[in-house]
Amino acid sequence: MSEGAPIRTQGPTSVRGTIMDRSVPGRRASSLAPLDVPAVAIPDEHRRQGPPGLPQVAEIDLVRHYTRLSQMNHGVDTGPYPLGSCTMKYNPKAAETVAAMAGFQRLHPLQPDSTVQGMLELLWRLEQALCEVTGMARATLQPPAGACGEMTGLLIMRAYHGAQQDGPSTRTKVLIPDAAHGTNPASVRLAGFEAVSVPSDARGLVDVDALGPLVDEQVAGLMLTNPNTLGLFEERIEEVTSMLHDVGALVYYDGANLNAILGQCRPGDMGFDIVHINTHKTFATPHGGGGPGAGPVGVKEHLVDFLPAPIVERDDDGSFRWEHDRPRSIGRLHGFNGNMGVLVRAYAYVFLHGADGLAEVSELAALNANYMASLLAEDFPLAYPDTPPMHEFVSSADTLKRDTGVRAMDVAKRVIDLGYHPSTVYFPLVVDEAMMIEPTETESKETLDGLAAAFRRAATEARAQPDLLYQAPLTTPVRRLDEARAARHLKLRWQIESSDPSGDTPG
Amino acid sequence: MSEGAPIRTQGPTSVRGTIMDRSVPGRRASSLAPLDVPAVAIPDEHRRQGPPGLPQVAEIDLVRHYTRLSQMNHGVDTGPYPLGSCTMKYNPKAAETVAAMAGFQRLHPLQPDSTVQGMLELLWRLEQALCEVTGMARATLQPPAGACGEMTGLLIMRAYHGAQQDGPSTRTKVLIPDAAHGTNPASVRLAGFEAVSVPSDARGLVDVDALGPLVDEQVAGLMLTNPNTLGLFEERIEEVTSMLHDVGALVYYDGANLNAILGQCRPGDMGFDIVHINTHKTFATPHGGGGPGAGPVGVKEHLVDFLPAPIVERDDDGSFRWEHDRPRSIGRLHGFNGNMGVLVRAYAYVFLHGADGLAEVSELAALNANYMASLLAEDFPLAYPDTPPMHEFVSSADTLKRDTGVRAMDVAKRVIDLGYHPSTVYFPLVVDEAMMIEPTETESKETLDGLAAAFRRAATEARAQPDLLYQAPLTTPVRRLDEARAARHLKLRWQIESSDPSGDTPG
Amino acid sequence: MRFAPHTDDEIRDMLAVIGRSSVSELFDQIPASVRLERGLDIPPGVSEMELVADMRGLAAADRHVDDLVCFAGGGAYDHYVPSVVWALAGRSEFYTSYTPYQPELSQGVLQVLFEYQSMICELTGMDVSNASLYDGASALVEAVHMTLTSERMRVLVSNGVDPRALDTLRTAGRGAGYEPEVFHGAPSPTPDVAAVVVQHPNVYGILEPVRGHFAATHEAGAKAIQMFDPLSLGVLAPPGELDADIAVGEGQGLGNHLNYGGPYLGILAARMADVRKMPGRIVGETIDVDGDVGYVLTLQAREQHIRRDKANSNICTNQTLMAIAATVYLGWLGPQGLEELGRQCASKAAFTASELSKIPGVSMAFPGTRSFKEFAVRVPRSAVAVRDEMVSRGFLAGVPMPLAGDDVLVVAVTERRSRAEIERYVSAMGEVLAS
Amino acid sequence: MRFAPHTDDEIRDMLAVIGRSSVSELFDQIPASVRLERGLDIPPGVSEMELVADMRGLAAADRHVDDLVCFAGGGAYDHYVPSVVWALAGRSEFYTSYTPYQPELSQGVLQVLFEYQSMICELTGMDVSNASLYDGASALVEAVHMTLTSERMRVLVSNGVDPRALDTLRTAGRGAGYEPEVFHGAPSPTPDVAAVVVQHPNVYGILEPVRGHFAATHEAGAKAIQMFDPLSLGVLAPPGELDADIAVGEGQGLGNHLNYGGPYLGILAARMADVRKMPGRIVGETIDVDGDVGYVLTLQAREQHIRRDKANSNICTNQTLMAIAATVYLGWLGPQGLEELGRQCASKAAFTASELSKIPGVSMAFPGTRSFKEFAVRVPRSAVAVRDEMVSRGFLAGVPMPLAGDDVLVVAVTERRSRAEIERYVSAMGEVLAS
Ligand SMILES: Cc1ncc(COP(=O)(O)O)c(C=O)c1O
Ligand SMILES: Cc1ncc(COP(=O)(O)O)c(C=O)c1O
Repeated sequence: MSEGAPIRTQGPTSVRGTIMDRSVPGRRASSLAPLDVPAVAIPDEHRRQGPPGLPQVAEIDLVRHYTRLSQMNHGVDTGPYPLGSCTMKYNPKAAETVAAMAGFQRLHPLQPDSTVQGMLELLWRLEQALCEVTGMARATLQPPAGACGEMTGLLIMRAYHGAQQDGPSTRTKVLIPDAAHGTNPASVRLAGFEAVSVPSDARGLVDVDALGPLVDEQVAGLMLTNPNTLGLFEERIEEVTSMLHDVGALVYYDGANLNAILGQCRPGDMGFDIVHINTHKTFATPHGGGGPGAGPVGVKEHLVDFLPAPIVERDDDGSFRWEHDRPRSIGRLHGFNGNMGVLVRAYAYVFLHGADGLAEVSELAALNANYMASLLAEDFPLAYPDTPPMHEFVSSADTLKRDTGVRAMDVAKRVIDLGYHPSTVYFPLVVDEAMMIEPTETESKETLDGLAAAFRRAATEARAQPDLLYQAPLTTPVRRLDEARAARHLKLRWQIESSDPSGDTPG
Repeated sequence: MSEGAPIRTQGPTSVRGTIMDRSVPGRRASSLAPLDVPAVAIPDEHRRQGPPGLPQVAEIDLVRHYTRLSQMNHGVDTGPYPLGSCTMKYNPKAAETVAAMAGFQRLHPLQPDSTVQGMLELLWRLEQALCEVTGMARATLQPPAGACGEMTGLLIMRAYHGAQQDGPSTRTKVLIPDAAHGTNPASVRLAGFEAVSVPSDARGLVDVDALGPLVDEQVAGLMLTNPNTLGLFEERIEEVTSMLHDVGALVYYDGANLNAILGQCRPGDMGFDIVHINTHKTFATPHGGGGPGAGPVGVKEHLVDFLPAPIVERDDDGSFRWEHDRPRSIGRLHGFNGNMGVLVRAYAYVFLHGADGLAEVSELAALNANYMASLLAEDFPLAYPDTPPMHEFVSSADTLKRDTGVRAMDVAKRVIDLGYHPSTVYFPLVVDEAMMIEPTETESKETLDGLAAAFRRAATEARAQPDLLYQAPLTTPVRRLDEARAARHLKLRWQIESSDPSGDTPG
Repeated sequence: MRFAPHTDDEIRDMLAVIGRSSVSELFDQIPASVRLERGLDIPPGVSEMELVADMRGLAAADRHVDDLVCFAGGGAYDHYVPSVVWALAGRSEFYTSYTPYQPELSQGVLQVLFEYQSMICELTGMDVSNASLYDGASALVEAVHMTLTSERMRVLVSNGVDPRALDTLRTAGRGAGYEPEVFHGAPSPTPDVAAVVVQHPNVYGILEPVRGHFAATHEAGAKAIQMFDPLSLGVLAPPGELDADIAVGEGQGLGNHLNYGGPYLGILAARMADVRKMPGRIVGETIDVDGDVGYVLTLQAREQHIRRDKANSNICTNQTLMAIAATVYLGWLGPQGLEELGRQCASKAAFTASELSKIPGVSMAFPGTRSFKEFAVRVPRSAVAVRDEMVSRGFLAGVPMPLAGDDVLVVAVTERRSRAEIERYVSAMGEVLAS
Repeated sequence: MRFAPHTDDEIRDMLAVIGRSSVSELFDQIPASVRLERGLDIPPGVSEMELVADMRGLAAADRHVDDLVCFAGGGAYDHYVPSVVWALAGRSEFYTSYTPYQPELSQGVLQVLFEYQSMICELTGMDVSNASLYDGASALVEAVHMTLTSERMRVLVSNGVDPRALDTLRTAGRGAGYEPEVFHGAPSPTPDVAAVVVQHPNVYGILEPVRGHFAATHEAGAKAIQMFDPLSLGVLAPPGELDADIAVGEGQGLGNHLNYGGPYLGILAARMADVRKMPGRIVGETIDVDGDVGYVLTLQAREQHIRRDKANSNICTNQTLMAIAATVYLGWLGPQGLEELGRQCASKAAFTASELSKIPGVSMAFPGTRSFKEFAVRVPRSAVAVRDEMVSRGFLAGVPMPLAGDDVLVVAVTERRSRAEIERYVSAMGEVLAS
């Protein structure tokens, strides 16, 4: 397997200083066409006094600075990225090609529908496919990410219950498993509900007996991801969903793990009423270092009226249009109609794979996760060994910590020196020294072998030379960073005085 | 300035092994549309027996392997590239944008002229501009690089002289300065002439007195670059060109240094009859790690008939077409009509800069070269101090070598460890321990300061700690390579047995 | 088409290691009752070549802004995107990376975001910026949520605020428990008002008397929120100078393509005092164990993954890649470029307005007001009909603004519009309105 | 638009350092008599935005192969270029680099070229490949030059060789002192013949009896040169098996765009015995001082920069970037893909031929011959006229081949052509020929 120092690239050394530190008064990259109309003056009371302190650099300065910075960043294109819950799989280059077509990339959001029939048909086809994958009736493509999808779903819950008892809903609670992702409780609160936590049982699944007493007429709904945040399939899901339906509550499917069940089973068939999809997870749209994403939300027939406006409709003549007139809709959640550039890539992914391809995605994702889990079992036992993992799994460095004092974070940093991006650590919060690993289906056997060997070697070293782990990483552009200091002495922007002399580094 | 180890990038370590070493039987990246017509069999006597040993890899394997390799390569985008004679200046990104337009990139070379009017107009305009810059009457855009341009020019000489004395030319010699680039003598020989070397004088210029006796009726022509290969302007150029014209010979301008005089003076006005242009030098078309280039050749009126066929002509109705019927033409030098994708970028460069911009290019190229020469004068004196350099200059590490034993190559390798790509070394051959530096106009003052500091530091270290130079480079993916061994034990291709186990390196 | 590298042999070997006899066994945990017994009703997979042909067909059915000359604005603008922006933001190490949870492996993205925050502060005259939000509308929502307290739950919104941003705020209000109140003219905030929202330049392109509005706002102890256009700040006084407490804007124009409405860039900048109320990721500078400068995500205690149901925002994935593009773009533009671009937009818009008003029946919708790059005209017909007819003449004529009347068309003019295009546009409008 | 970073202050400071008072002084060396006293007669510089608008206009005046369905071949083919090829070959560290003179800083390009050479050897069944030449035609010239000796200066070229390649060879011959002689049918080399050149599949798409030709060639002690189509080698016996001494080909189809004829890729592969006669760059594997594997340019003693007027080629700049693209493409294709692609081309060409011959008046130009992806038909009119008329129906119908008669059209069919396109093409041809 691969070891030692990450590759060394060429030319001037590690970027020191920011682009502002490279600024030279009077230097400039931009040039505009000469003004060919009479110049007008800005009224005094509105005119800006001093120019902003933007960097003054040439195009070549920009190119070298940001090319270098890019080389200082890990991406799926440079190596495996086994962050549990994040689903960092290969982003097909074909999706970039189609997204760059002027007919998609260069459309103004307020063009007449007649001038964007191709785009609207694409959105229509994509919506159909997403509904088929999730077992929903209709979907909105408007939410720009999963968290916004959650908000959309919860407001639909609210509107639905309001409509049931026409008047503001008296249902004040939304149930979420203790292991749930942070966006779930945050969304619940922002949607005006109280988040009630549902305990997990010893097997890492929703404790159905404990759930019972929590389910009553005050409950608006339950949010769940299945496989759950621990990567385990909730086998009693039908029981759970019907418990909630029995009291008139709705069940929300957090789609962050939808990639695990593509073509195997569907949230709709499990009794879920609302589903969000993270296209940057399930359908490999590039996450861009933090975003963009897209969080389409699908609902069952009884909730379709509440979906955000507008929604794409197809007329009998086969033409497409945005339908804005949706009296029962919860309204809009985006300034325009969603992250179209991301949806175009999701379309590419869905139709490149097709029905069989999508089913194979979930199969090989599960195979890779279980294979990886077996390779690591000895050194990093599963947190919930009694339930077989699906597409990802949570191991724990707890025993290692007890034996050696070395923590999951130390292991992660050492894995970096061994040439790999580590797993998610300390999430989910319910597991001590959690190491959450999601290989995804696009990693090969030999990649997983190399990755596992790195983790195992770190475990061995933890016993023999723990210092190797405490000192790690040694091979990166910077070593372990002082996060406490960052929060104590807030430095959130560049300012002249901060200008670091070595920032004048050329090229 | 910047020092120490080049930046470390992320993820699995330095690529070990080739793409073939990553091959896994049965793995595959490509997929084609299903065959939708009856399959036909290949006749037995023509059928291939065994499949070729191409790598069997997935798309993600390709992406990681070649992304990593790219990071192991220096380019103008990662730092200054001061190779004398190579003119590695910034390649405008705008040129990449326009070259990717389907209307240029996706044209078949044998389309009817009526379907490529835009492309032909572009070529026409570019030819006009190149003729204006060089002072020539017409130009061919067919030669794919400078060396081919030289061949084109020499065959035009041959055809011209043949036409003069209608019959094969009795002129057998072509004169070239001793410092000339290797392609000059090689082209002369391949064009069927004998290369006769012209000595330089103490100031690094053509020794006009020595030239005299060499010029006679057997001389077909003289090849010269001005500024010459030493970066010095041949001030007696008019004398030189008329000496040759007096005996009926022609004068060829090697355009590799045309960037030095853009808008200042023109080969045509100096008396040159034929000019080639290296678009990848003068007009910053990307050199792609060795190519492609383009080597348009311009000629004076009396040689236009001999230009290669076809050539773009404009009809009275303003439409453009390829003229193939050129009875006196030397013929064709390219399978189609030239490196169009490169010419499109050259067009972008020329018209982005415009007349003033091009003149500024030569001014600032000269400023940068002279500034750099001043900074280095003490440690690396100019080989020809009596003549002021233009856009590039030749220094010598000869004194340093005599004092310390350290050679130009050792300095170059140490400069690498100090974070920079070094200059050309050991060219031109006429200068001992030559270090030929061409900063180009797109490098900033602070970049040149950093670069000069690296060279000067290396000189200082040569005296104090020569081992630092002998051991260098230490910071690169590989260290000094055994070139003798490469030539002795030829290994020019991968073969199974060579498969390096660590080649299974993932990611 | 598949992207998984697995061969049959490898699958067999891997199954052996985990002690399973088939891949389907891995799904035994799924009750038969919910298993999908049929294949998905989606066409079979295709090769890249087929996909590209299919999508080229769809794209060809659209008319983009290199084809229709664009005078449409309304929050999304046809500014020129220089090649250098996506040559760099499009580097795969950037776009194939995730949120920088391991800072040592993510200094590239982290430093660019630090530079982004710095440039946004310089641009807006505010103290702090986060690392991006979804878009301008969601930035408005997040800004309002920063200001809500149990005593102050009312939100006053100028009628000059973009209607879609207002709708987005209304939607959020249904969850968070407030109903935005629209005011005309000047705001009259009371002690129960949390925030006053003013868009400047406003949705009709008009320059608002922001200082006055914000003075009143502060007297009432409420927070002043300004929605701004980043490309106006080379020539217009920035929110910081206008005394805004929170500045939010749509950053699409900063090097991002129109993308039919997204992905865009939500900008949010505030005062240092409110930094702990800010939503989303924030990057901070720090040092490593060797004392070298580096960058990390900081103040994470604000965020959902730590604070969970106490967090005052649920944002996780943001628009980092668009922020990277904006950073390169602002570096390309520089202070002189920003000012020149602002002057050009203002001048070209003014020229277009005066030419348009020469057309019989066309008048300025808000005479006597000053504007930046956008303005509203009244046309002697339905604005929607006029816009639709202009398409056949090759123009996106503008954005109808029914709120102000069916005859109101809002016209935007960026630096991309040449005088020749403007003149062709005006004469086409003349013909359409004459007919 | 300028790309130089210099500010006026910097220029002043730099002039001070070199002791000059103005930049123009730097040109004092140029005699006044040759100084250009006026500005160049070229328009003033423009911004990127203006340039792109200008060139978009030019590009719009062209009809490209995503618009006209392409059945044209003749040495350049409309094969599909997968996205991954230029996503990688287009990485700026590759395309902005120069010839790898400093190997430690250029291992990326050097290793890719080593992989390229390896794949070309595998593909062709030859021992060694160089690192690229200009294009197929120049590769032919260089191959011929490898074979010339004082005793053997005659070059026999099959009449099935591409006419433009032959013209290129003729041009080179005028310099190097030979006149290529075209033979029909089988070659009859004599002891003064240096090389026999056969193209297979030939310019009419016909599969040639290469083995026989080369046997005769070797009997006469001459060298056998085959021009091949790299994308035929998944299904056709490679030059190595056919006993070629030198194999040359046009590599455009290997992941390179049509580019209106260039930049393309000249492939040249040979036997180990001739390696020192090979032109151009060759990359070799070696080790560094630590014993680690690395790559360098090797056997440079062959090349112009060392051998000068003794070199048997003058090539310096080559087509490295196209070789990088070809390497990624061949890795994408793989052995199975190469074979599948070959079968598809052969099958689609055969289908097209049989459908075309159903059109009254259309016949195969060379009945009884076998072909690969290209074939020649006789049409009942001028082939040029037919081709031109087909444009208005949306097709590049093929390449007229006047050498074989004004009524001969050579039709190429790649894997990109769907049955539907072929059927539309055939019926359009039917209409054109009926009218
Ligand atoms: C389980 C789960 N739910 C919700 C989210 C939030 O989705 P997004 O980041 O797209 O807002 C995530 C993202 O990591 C997640 O893992
Ligand atoms: C002076 C000179 N002449 C000719 C050439 C050959 O040009 P090309 O590499 O484009 O064939 C070069 C290239 O380095 C050169 O420097």
